[in-house]
Amino acid sequence: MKARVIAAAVAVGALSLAGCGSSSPSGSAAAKSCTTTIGMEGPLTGPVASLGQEQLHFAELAVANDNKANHTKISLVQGDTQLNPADATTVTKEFVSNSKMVAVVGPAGSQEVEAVGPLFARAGMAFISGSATDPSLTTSGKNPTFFRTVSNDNVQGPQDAHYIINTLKPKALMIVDDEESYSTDLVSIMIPIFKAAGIKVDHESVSQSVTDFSSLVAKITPAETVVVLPWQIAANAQQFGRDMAQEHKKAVIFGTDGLYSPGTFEIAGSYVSSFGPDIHTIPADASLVAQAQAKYGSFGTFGPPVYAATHVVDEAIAAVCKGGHAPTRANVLAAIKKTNESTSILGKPISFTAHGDPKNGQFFLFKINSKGTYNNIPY
Amino acid sequence: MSQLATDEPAPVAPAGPQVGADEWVARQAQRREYLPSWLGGTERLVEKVGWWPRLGLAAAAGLVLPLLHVGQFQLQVGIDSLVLALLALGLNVTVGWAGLLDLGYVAFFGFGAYGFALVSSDQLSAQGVHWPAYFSIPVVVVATGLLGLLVGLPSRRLSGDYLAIITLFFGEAFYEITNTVASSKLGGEDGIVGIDPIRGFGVQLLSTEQYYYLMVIFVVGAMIVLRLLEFSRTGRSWRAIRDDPLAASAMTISVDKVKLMAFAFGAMVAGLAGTEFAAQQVSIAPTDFTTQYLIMIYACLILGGAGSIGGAVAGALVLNVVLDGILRNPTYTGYLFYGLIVIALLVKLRPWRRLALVAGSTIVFGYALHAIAAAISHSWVSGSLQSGGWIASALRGWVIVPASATGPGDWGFVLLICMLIALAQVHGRTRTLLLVPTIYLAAFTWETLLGTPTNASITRYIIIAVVLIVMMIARPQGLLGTRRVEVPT
Amino acid sequence: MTAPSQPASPPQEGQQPLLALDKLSLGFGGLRALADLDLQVRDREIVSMIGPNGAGKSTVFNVITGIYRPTAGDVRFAGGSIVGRPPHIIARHGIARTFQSLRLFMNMSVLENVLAATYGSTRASPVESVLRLPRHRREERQNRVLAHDILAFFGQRLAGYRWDQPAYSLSYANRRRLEIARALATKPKLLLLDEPAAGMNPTETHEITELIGRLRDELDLTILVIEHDMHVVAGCSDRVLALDHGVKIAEGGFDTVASHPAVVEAYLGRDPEALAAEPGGPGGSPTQGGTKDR
Amino acid sequence: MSFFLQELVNGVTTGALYALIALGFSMVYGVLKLLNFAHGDLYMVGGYIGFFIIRWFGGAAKLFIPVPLLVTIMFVAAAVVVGGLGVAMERFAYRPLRNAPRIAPLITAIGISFFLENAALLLFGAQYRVYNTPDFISYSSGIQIGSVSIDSVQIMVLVMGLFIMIGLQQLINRTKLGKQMRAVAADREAAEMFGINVNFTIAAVFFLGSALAGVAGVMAGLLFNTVYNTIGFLAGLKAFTAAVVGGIGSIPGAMLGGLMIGIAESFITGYISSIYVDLIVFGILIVVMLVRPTGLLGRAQLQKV
Repeated sequence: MKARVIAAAVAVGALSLAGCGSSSPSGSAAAKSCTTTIGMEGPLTGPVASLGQEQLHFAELAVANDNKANHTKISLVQGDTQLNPADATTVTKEFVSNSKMVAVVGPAGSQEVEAVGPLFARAGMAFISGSATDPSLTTSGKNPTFFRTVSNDNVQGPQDAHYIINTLKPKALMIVDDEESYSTDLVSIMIPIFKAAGIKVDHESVSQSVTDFSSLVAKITPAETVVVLPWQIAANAQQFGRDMAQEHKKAVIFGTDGLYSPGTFEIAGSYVSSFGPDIHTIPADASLVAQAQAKYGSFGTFGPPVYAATHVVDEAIAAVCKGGHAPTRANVLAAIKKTNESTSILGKPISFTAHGDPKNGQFFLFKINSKGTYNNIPY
Repeated sequence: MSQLATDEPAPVAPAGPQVGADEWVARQAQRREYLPSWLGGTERLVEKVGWWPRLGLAAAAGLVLPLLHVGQFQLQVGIDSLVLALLALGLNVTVGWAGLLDLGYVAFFGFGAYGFALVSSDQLSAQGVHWPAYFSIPVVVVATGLLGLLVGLPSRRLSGDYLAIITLFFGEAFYEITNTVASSKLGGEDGIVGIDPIRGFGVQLLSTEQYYYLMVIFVVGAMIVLRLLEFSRTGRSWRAIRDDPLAASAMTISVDKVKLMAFAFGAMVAGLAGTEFAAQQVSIAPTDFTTQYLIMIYACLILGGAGSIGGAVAGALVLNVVLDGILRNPTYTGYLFYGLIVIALLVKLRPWRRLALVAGSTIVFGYALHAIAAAISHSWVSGSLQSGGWIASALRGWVIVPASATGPGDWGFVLLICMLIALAQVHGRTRTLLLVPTIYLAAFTWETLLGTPTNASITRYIIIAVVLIVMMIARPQGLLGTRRVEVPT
Repeated sequence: MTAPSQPASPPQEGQQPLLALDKLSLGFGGLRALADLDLQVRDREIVSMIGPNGAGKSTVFNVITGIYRPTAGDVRFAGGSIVGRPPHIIARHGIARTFQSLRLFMNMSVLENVLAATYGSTRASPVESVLRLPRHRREERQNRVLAHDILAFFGQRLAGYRWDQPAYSLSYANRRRLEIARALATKPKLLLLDEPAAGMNPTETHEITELIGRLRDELDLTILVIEHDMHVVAGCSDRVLALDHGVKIAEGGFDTVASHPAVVEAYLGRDPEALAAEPGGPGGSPTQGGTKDR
Repeated sequence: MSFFLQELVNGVTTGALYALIALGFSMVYGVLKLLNFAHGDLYMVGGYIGFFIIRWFGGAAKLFIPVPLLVTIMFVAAAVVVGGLGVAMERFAYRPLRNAPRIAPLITAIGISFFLENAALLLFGAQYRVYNTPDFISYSSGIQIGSVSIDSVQIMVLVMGLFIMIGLQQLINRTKLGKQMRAVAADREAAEMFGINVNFTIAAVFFLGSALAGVAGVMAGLLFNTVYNTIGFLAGLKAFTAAVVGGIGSIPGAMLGGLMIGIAESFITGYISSIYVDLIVFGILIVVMLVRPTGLLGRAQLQKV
């Protein structure tokens, strides 16, 4: 009995000692090369984990490629936010208290950025999101260290609405949000524009977890020739389209960002507007596409903006190191502000406005043909 | 009856040992169940100290903690744990004492948070409503209590599982209302942002330390209040209706009223936790108050021991510190994983000979298997270990890690589950024999699948789930609870 | 073995009964549980109810204590009707009971079981309790005195060193005793005992018989007992009531009822030969019990 | 009118699915008085099994076996594997708790649900897995009455659902196993004394109930195409509602409840707004529970005192 107590105590002691030993930083290495840590926040689990995993993969890819190119030793620490402000807050507090960490990529959702912005501001730490598109994030002034590589909803909402009004010319339409703020925000921007144009709008709402749309589809009237789906889950839109086919409804689907998913959402004749380009179609990205596909399989438009964001951070760190300075949070933040890339994975130059928005905000519109292929068309 | 009350209590000397069934039963029951071996020893030691001194020690430890150069993040984990502890304390009133299975409890927490946020932000009007905390907190807490009364009303007609169902749907309804139905007023999925800190009398609480201290005060205060209540007329009536509502009503207890009080009381504690949560978090959203979090609160209460004040708090602290403080760090997670295996073996496996046998065979088994795999194909063993530190060096050459680990890892996981189920079904020599490959498989699965950084957050949840299941089977009374009997009705 | 003392106040005509059941009927769906049952119990009287299983004895208790609501008829207690009152109010009026299938608060200590039953006679609100205001302190003090006295009533059986143990740690017989103690803590005038001797050995059965007598003599209680053990029935009752299928088939002194043909038939069917073969049966006990000369 | 009919068809199909899940839920409750929160997740596992079988046989577009055979394999495999999972669950987690306080198995069930959801995430990933049913079962193979269309998958679901429910009813009322189940549900100890193998009976109930959930998972996959790791939660909740509204523990009640919930959802979406669906469904539940706590077809149990 007693012997067992002692043995167990020794085991516990050994374990805890070992734990302490390994956690102490190995200080000397930092001086020799550009060694530092950046964080990545995203919904790695939970309902939109596929989105977060894609973002994580591209962040990992960017770090690996940039480390090779710049001879830096940047390591990536991941934090799971589940697209939930509370989790994002916890993760951010952990990151901020990690003295080795100099900048963060993410978080994914606008509501999360809103929750963690003040924390990053207090720590003087830059964070770049590749998917938060709420306009107020950059205009409110509450998030001075926030940047994003995607354009905001104030660009997308009106652009899409006007395209629908002018090109598709519906008399009435159905617009369905998915109860997430990304979606409801866009809907609230678009509805007044439709109403001003004299279009009758049937506003509906289904949770992301719903996969049966037959009842909703039955509601589409012949006058409603357009269905707007600002959703994040492409598989749901695909099912929506199939339910339409099954019930012989002829309306055209107009989706946004999340629906960009060749291979998943392929209802012929549908439109998808996206904050990110399809990098499969950008010749300069061919090797990157091959690399990503080999390593992680197929992907959509959520990964590349995060790659771009991570690349911005990597380059900033490399620039600081090259200038002979230590990559501190302040130095990295300053370097990010000065970002001026002539080209990027997104097929366009990247530089930031004083508020942290990308200059020359741009969205991309795609039309799906009968083979399920996405074709970029002008607005 | 009158002559009874006038007499002084008759001094009753403890009777000497008597032989008979009564005595035997009494003695058996006196042997409380302790944790196995040395853990039980610690338990007995702690038990020697009285309840109030123990509370004093714990409170002092809580107050001293920030002075020990802990980081902001550690303090934040502390605050989160204390919020959970407060919630578990409230749940303990409704579930642990009164036995009313309230699965909508998290909505009271949400109601408190939303209530506080509405009167402490710009949500309601352009210039906002900004009540001072000494006014808003009591109002919100009382309002939450009233909501508790309202939700408790069905408990007068429904009990047990039916009550559980209806409260579960109340919780879902709360989420629906905040997220969708009343989204224009309550901010929908974005929730409410820009919530005032706790302020009043010219003081504002801003720093993490201040909130930490506030939470320590609230939790200790709640513990004191609940302890005083537990052994009062009200507390006894709660526990009486848990054990037998019918008998309670025959013993002059107004069961309906007592149930409603339990609901209201639990709700008030949750409401209080909600106000602190909102003030400290600055922004709240419907996703803060989901069934997932409810499961977490239940897990805390169950782990600590339903019905025990100290248990509720200890459960919350242990679980949340493990989850947020340890399991967010992959290296620590590895230590915890292998540490638990070692401790479980040390505690459960006896005699020593058998332990040595299992340990020895496991080591030999691993090296043999590794050698065979390496001989067949180098790519079978050329993957990199996930664990760092000394564990990695200990495991190298022992555990197989294929170059592409995902597929084998998945199958390893499935096989591991099957092995564990099988292990629970067999006994004696077969079990000992089966233990060796199971341990090896556990290490294999960890190094190829569970321990990988990509899966870190999923692994956290799997660990919560396993803790809940194993705890229920092995020690349903929780860490600090006492085993309860339930008479089937 | 000592017989209980003679009834202190023999039943008198014209004295108002403490409990009166008036044409009490109860049906569950098509099932008739009680039919036109009349019963009067006077102050300080011990009345036993006997009858085969399913005769409706416990149902009478459940109707009196408000758990079931009668479909017809009236229950008057101390002059007023108590039909339709909830159980806890009836209990506060002074009717306490025990249960056939022991219903203790199993996870509470022995002492707390007794204290819990003082709920109706105390008033301290939760706020008063938390702040330990005078009313709470006074009530707790009084309750403790009361509980000590009640438990002391059971002598060594529920003695001090067990008071802090959970009720489930008690033996079966002691659980029955504790249930009676708990019922006493509601300060009743009328005590309903549902098979108090079930599961007890002969010695314990004898103790219970004695106890029932003491409860009446020392605490001035009126007692209604359901019991199958004829030793107990014979040993303590002033009057015996026999039920079958919810109908009263006999009432009167023990010997009268026990030898009443309807009672014998109810217990044993139409075969009087089997009577002797049933040692615990109604026919056998007066002689076998043998302790009492009537 | 045709709109009404279309919504009715949609509602009945969804309702049949809910009813299948609710059946297993209700059966388990009947014998163990256990709210098996993990039941919805068994449905999810069934959905994944169907998906992987399609994939193993070449994928939706390039199947190399005939469709009827494929569908049969999917249903049988889902029933067997998920049924086995249910039995393992009972054996490992619930049986040790049979005499524990009521809260213990409930918490265990929540734990198992949590485990299954996350294990699925770990093994199958977070992405939505898509059946692509239209690639091998054409929509045009269904029935078209005026403007109301019923596709062949819907027909299959309805017919199978009907047969399963009738079969189950027969099994419970006519066979020896059914009698044993009813005996165990009524009084486990008494059943044991009469020589009924209680453990076997309970395991059988778990197998049947779980197998039904697995079958429902495949049906959902064929109908709605999408499978991911958390579909079980909402479906479980709806089935739960269905079982309770119909009368928990009652087999016809579960069917009635399932159909009611399905049709209600469909009509609320069609005639009111999709925004209020969940709230109204929960509202129905709360009203039913308050007015008739035992559900529509449940029988009140007399409390023994």
